[in-house]
Amino acid sequence: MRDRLHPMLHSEENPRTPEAPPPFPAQYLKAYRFMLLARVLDDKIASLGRAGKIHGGVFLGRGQEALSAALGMALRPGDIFAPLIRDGAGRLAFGEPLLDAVRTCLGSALGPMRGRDGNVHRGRPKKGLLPMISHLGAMISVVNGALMARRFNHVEGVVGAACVGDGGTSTGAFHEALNQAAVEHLPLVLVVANNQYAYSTPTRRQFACKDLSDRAIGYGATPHKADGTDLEDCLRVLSTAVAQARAGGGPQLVVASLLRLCGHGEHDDAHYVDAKLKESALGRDCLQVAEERLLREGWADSEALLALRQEVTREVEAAAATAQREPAPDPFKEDWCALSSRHLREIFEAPIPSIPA
Amino acid sequence: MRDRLHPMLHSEENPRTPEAPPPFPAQYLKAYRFMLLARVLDDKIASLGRAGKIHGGVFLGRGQEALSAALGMALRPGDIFAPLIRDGAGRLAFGEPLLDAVRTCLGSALGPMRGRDGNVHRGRPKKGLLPMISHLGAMISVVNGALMARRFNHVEGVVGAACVGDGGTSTGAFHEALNQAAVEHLPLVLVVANNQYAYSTPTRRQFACKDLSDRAIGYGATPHKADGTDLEDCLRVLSTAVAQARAGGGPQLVVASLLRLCGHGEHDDAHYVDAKLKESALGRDCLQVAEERLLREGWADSEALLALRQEVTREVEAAAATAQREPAPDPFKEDWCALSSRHLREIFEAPIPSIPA
Amino acid sequence: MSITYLEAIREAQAKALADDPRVFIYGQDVGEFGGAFKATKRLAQEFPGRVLDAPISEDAIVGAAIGAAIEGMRPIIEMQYADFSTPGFNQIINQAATLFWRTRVPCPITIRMPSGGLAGGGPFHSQCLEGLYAHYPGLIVMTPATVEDAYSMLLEAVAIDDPVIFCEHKHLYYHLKAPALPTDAMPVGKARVARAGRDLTIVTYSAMLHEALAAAEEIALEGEEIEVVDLRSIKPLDTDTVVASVARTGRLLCVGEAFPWGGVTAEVIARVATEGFGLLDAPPQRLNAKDTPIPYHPDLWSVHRPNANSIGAAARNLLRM
Amino acid sequence: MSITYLEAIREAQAKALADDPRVFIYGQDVGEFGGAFKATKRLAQEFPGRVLDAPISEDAIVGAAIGAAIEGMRPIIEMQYADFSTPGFNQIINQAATLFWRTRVPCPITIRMPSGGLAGGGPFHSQCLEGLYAHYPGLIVMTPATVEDAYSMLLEAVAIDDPVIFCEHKHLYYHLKAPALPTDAMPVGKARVARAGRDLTIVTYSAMLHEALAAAEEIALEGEEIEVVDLRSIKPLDTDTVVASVARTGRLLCVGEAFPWGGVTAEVIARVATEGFGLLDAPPQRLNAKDTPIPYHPDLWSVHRPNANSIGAAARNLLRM
Ligand SMILES: Cc1ncc(C[n+]2csc(CCOP(=O)(O)OP(=O)(O)O)c2C)c(N)n1
Ligand SMILES: Cc1ncc(C[n+]2csc(CCOP(=O)(O)OP(=O)(O)O)c2C)c(N)n1
Ligand SMILES: [Mg+2]
Ligand SMILES: [Mg+2]
Repeated sequence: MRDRLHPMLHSEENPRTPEAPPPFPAQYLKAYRFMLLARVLDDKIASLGRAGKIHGGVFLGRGQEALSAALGMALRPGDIFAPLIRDGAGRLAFGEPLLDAVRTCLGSALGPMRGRDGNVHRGRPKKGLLPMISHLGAMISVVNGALMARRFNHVEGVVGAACVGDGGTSTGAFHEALNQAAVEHLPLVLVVANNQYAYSTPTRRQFACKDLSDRAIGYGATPHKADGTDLEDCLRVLSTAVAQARAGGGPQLVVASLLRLCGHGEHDDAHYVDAKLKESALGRDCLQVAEERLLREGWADSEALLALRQEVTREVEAAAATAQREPAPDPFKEDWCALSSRHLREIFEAPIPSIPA
Repeated sequence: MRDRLHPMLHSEENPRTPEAPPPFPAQYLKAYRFMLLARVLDDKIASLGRAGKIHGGVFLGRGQEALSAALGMALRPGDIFAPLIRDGAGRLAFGEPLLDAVRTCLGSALGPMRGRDGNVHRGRPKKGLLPMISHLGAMISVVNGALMARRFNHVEGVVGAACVGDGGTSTGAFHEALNQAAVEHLPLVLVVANNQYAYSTPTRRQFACKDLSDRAIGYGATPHKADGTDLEDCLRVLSTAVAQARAGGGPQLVVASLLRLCGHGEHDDAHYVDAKLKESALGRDCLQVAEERLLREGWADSEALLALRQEVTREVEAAAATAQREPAPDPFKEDWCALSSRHLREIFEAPIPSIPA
Repeated sequence: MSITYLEAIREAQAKALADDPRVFIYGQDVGEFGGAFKATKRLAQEFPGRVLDAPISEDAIVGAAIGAAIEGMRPIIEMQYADFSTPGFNQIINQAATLFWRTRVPCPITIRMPSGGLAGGGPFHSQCLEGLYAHYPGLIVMTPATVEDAYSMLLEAVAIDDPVIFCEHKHLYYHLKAPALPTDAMPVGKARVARAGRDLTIVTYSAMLHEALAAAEEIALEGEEIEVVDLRSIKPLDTDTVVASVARTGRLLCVGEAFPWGGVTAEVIARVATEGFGLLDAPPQRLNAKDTPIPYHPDLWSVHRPNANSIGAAARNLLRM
Repeated sequence: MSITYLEAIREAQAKALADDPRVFIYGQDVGEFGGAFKATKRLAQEFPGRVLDAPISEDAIVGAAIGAAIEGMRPIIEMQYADFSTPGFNQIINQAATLFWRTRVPCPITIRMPSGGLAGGGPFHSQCLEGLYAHYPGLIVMTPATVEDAYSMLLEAVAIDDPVIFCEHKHLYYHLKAPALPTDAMPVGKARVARAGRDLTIVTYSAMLHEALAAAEEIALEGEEIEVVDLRSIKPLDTDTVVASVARTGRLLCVGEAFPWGGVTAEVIARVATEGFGLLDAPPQRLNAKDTPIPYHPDLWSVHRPNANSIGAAARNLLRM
């Protein structure tokens, strides 16, 4: 099967050293694989959701894989990454184990969140992968702080990336954090996925500037625009933005245009999405666009793509099967203590033992 | 005395109808009078402060009178105005009674805040003059809401102005509100007094863009720059910005450059202010610049200016004398109820009457 | 025909819009989409121009509501989840809550907060913030537990001249039904004896009312009668009704879904201890959620907050004291 | 030589910076200027690059502290006034407070909050937010009332692996002096009996401790001995010491400077009523500020919050019960 992929793809060792960037087709194929993996994972999560195996919301990244994968690939181990709700592909590219996603969705006791938090709220802070809280915009300044810490510790060449949606740009947190990054001249790459909707709200009810990248100048950040439906453009723009941040260029604001190809969550049929947008270039499926490109350029043939899909599907199925066999957290063994300083915890047993009157 | 002022100044009736704008010298002189009144008032408040008659902080607008007066004059009765800490001149120009300032500083029971709130925290909401809360940036969206209400009620041709400092632009509230105004296409004039410091913090620790007016494009607002030391420029820019908002041009972002010619409050000797800035054109005293202009153009002679100062001083002294004679609020007659719906209040008397065991 | 708690909230808003031209609705996705929970379903269509989608700007949303209220409007704000009111917290407690006291100009805004836990909600979609807001002078905090109250109290919230924090419980949205909308209502500020009893008083509100009632029914089989008081609004808090109930039963258990430090249950116990000390035959008890963030997994979540079982256990324990 | 409460706070920060390279300070005007109250005076000069002026962005300030803490730093944040922590509220309660529980990664940040009233402070420069933060799981809330505690507890706050809300009282900054910095300290989590007595227990903290002590001295002249307990930290709250004191005196008055609904005094009374019910010879009482925003004029302000007079009156009243 491997033979049918472009030979460049076979050389896997450290393909992202800036000194010798890997040949483009290899990078493209590699990114494509992360996109595909994320898509197949999303499909699996959606089907687990429909089967009633996931508690709470189910949120997918369909249509945003090119942007997200390109970002994840531009980052290195040691960087900081605060992905958002639709960044499955970027997480995988950054190195998040596939199992983390399934385990967190299922609430497995063995997942990184141990059933305490769920679905997209996962991460491994000590690996630079920050677990989002739900409040939009709130992760950006946390990335800033991590970068400030690196600077205090004289760690250089590090980049921090944070993701946000078009809707998230309206939060005060977004503004304060981007301004803070600019004042501190931090190597922050702030990636806005303008997927045309915040839940049901179209961009015209969210902002009134011509393009969100016009915000950059007001902060002293460098603007970048990307076509989020085109993996090549995403790879180019994200690697440039990340490289500029890494080289000391200060905060970079990347705005990618695309369309959310699913509901806000799986409970949402997205009936409100404008049909014209769906038919426009924005409505293209980045995965399909990438596939067509691979075939057109001869970087892979359809058999190879099918094989790749099968391989990826096996990985996802294996992860899902593993996670489904895993225990749920046991409330009676749970350590109900929000503090790391255990000696300072307060014990609120119910009912509180009493001295009878 | 009046003879020595330019004759234009004598026609006082409704000089701000847009159909027939008053001749420039009259407008200039009128603005100058507000500036002078504000300055003399500030001096009086500072001296009351030094005499220990003012509780809490004493905040002055020295150096910001041209900008503030120009804004106040561009507004009309029926407009909404949310001045900030250094907007004494604009308040007066908008029609705030002189007594309101002194009464609020002294905590007079007869002032608009009845001793409940103090110093710059005053206003008359039902006259469109919003009383600031301390949290910077928080008034802007309140102006938006008032403008939305006008729109609901089909009141047209109304403008809302909000003021903020260079420091206040870093708040999330600033961002959310400016964006909101743009989305709603509200006639908001947002005036940033970039006086180079936020308390002791210089602008380089506050923002990293070239000019704060560069923020406008990112919101779809119209940018305006003003030289805050030059009354003529302020009058021109503010009247343009207000007129554009009034004509349906959506939010206007005015950024004026100037230097705070006092401490953050009277407790602050402002030793940290860069000497170079003080000597630069930014460090000019707008009141003096205006005076020189008046004399140079022959719009007033020095005797007239002296007489004007005396007149203004009498006004201020009279107001201060009145307010000082007024009663302080009586805590035992105070209506300790935060609710307008009196029947829903909770009574927390101390100690709470008890049924003995 | 029957009507759910959620429909009652929708109907109250429809009526408020129909009856009073000063009312408008502002919040994320409340317009054409009808809101994340469909509490404003079809209202944008029925009342064109009066149900507005807001950007993700809770601070500016509340700020604008205050400005509109100053100008005489009566805005209803929908927070998408109570948890997301925190970025608007400053405007609520410092601007809305202080306006009348500072200026004599009332601030008639209603802030609807979809509150409380659902299985799988997790730390950021399950919170109960009523105690937080009740701490602040100048706010009224309503916590309706029934379909009828959801309807009548929301109408009263809009009519009241002060800012109202309207904590509607997400679990009740679909689970709670009534035969019809109420035609009359108890006034805000009055608690209701939801179940009469003689042996112990449970004071509670919102979703926990139903857990408490279930516990009471079970214990009734054991021969002991629990009185259940539904606070309805936690500020103002109807101490009289609570104390009168404790006078009848001599025993008090106070139950809330919020975090255990402070909040409603501490306030109720402090009042009863202070004002009804001599009436208590046993120490008053309280039951709250655990002192950790709210867990995602249903197995964890169902022990994190009180429920009929744990309320029953606490009540039995107290009955034996 | 003597040292003020404010100087103790400054010295604790100097020591923390000197002893631990992971410590840095971030806040508005904390750098060269030394802070609005001079709590960081000369620290920027003495510790170059480690005391940073922040923009007026409380949300981002706290967020950055959290990010730095994840990376192993131990930031100290200065809010210019406790009142201005509200725009940073979301990061504090939802991000800092939940981090360890969600991820096992601790969040060792200290947030200094200049709290409480001064004459002329008004509604937005006088607030006490300790009860607000204590409600949230995952936070530790310290409320030092003495110079010694200001020093040792701030050092402990920085050393603790969890987020600490450090409520330092502005009135005590200059008014409170001690002969020297302490050499040893009580651990956080332990309350102190600040004055022994047998007739009534006053439980309080922060600036109100001194008002309570003054009231106690006056009442001592009348022959009755009041025990005064200084909580020191309100979360954790040392119920044992409080209950032990009530066991001695049989009477409890709880005093706080915050708003009356909920908060510390309700929590303390609820605990004593629950855990020490049989020890009370009279209903427990509480005294808080009034249920309005904090007034500007000193004549209003001085009746708005409790003081030695009103505490004395409440105590005498309770002694007669
Ligand atoms: C501060 C805040 N307010 C409201 C929400 C509720 N909410 C969750 S996702 C969402 C829409 C987000 O839209 P966008 O930022 O464009 O991201 P997308 O879902 O399109 O990827 C909203 C309103 C939230 N999470 N945080
Ligand atoms: C949200 C918030 N944080 C902190 C403060 C404390 N504070 C009051 S004035 C001020 C500086 C304001 O600077 P700027 O906005 O430039 O206005 P200026 O004083 O220069 O007119 C600060 C930090 C505040 N009022 N609000
Ligand atoms: Mg979007
Ligand atoms: Mg400034």
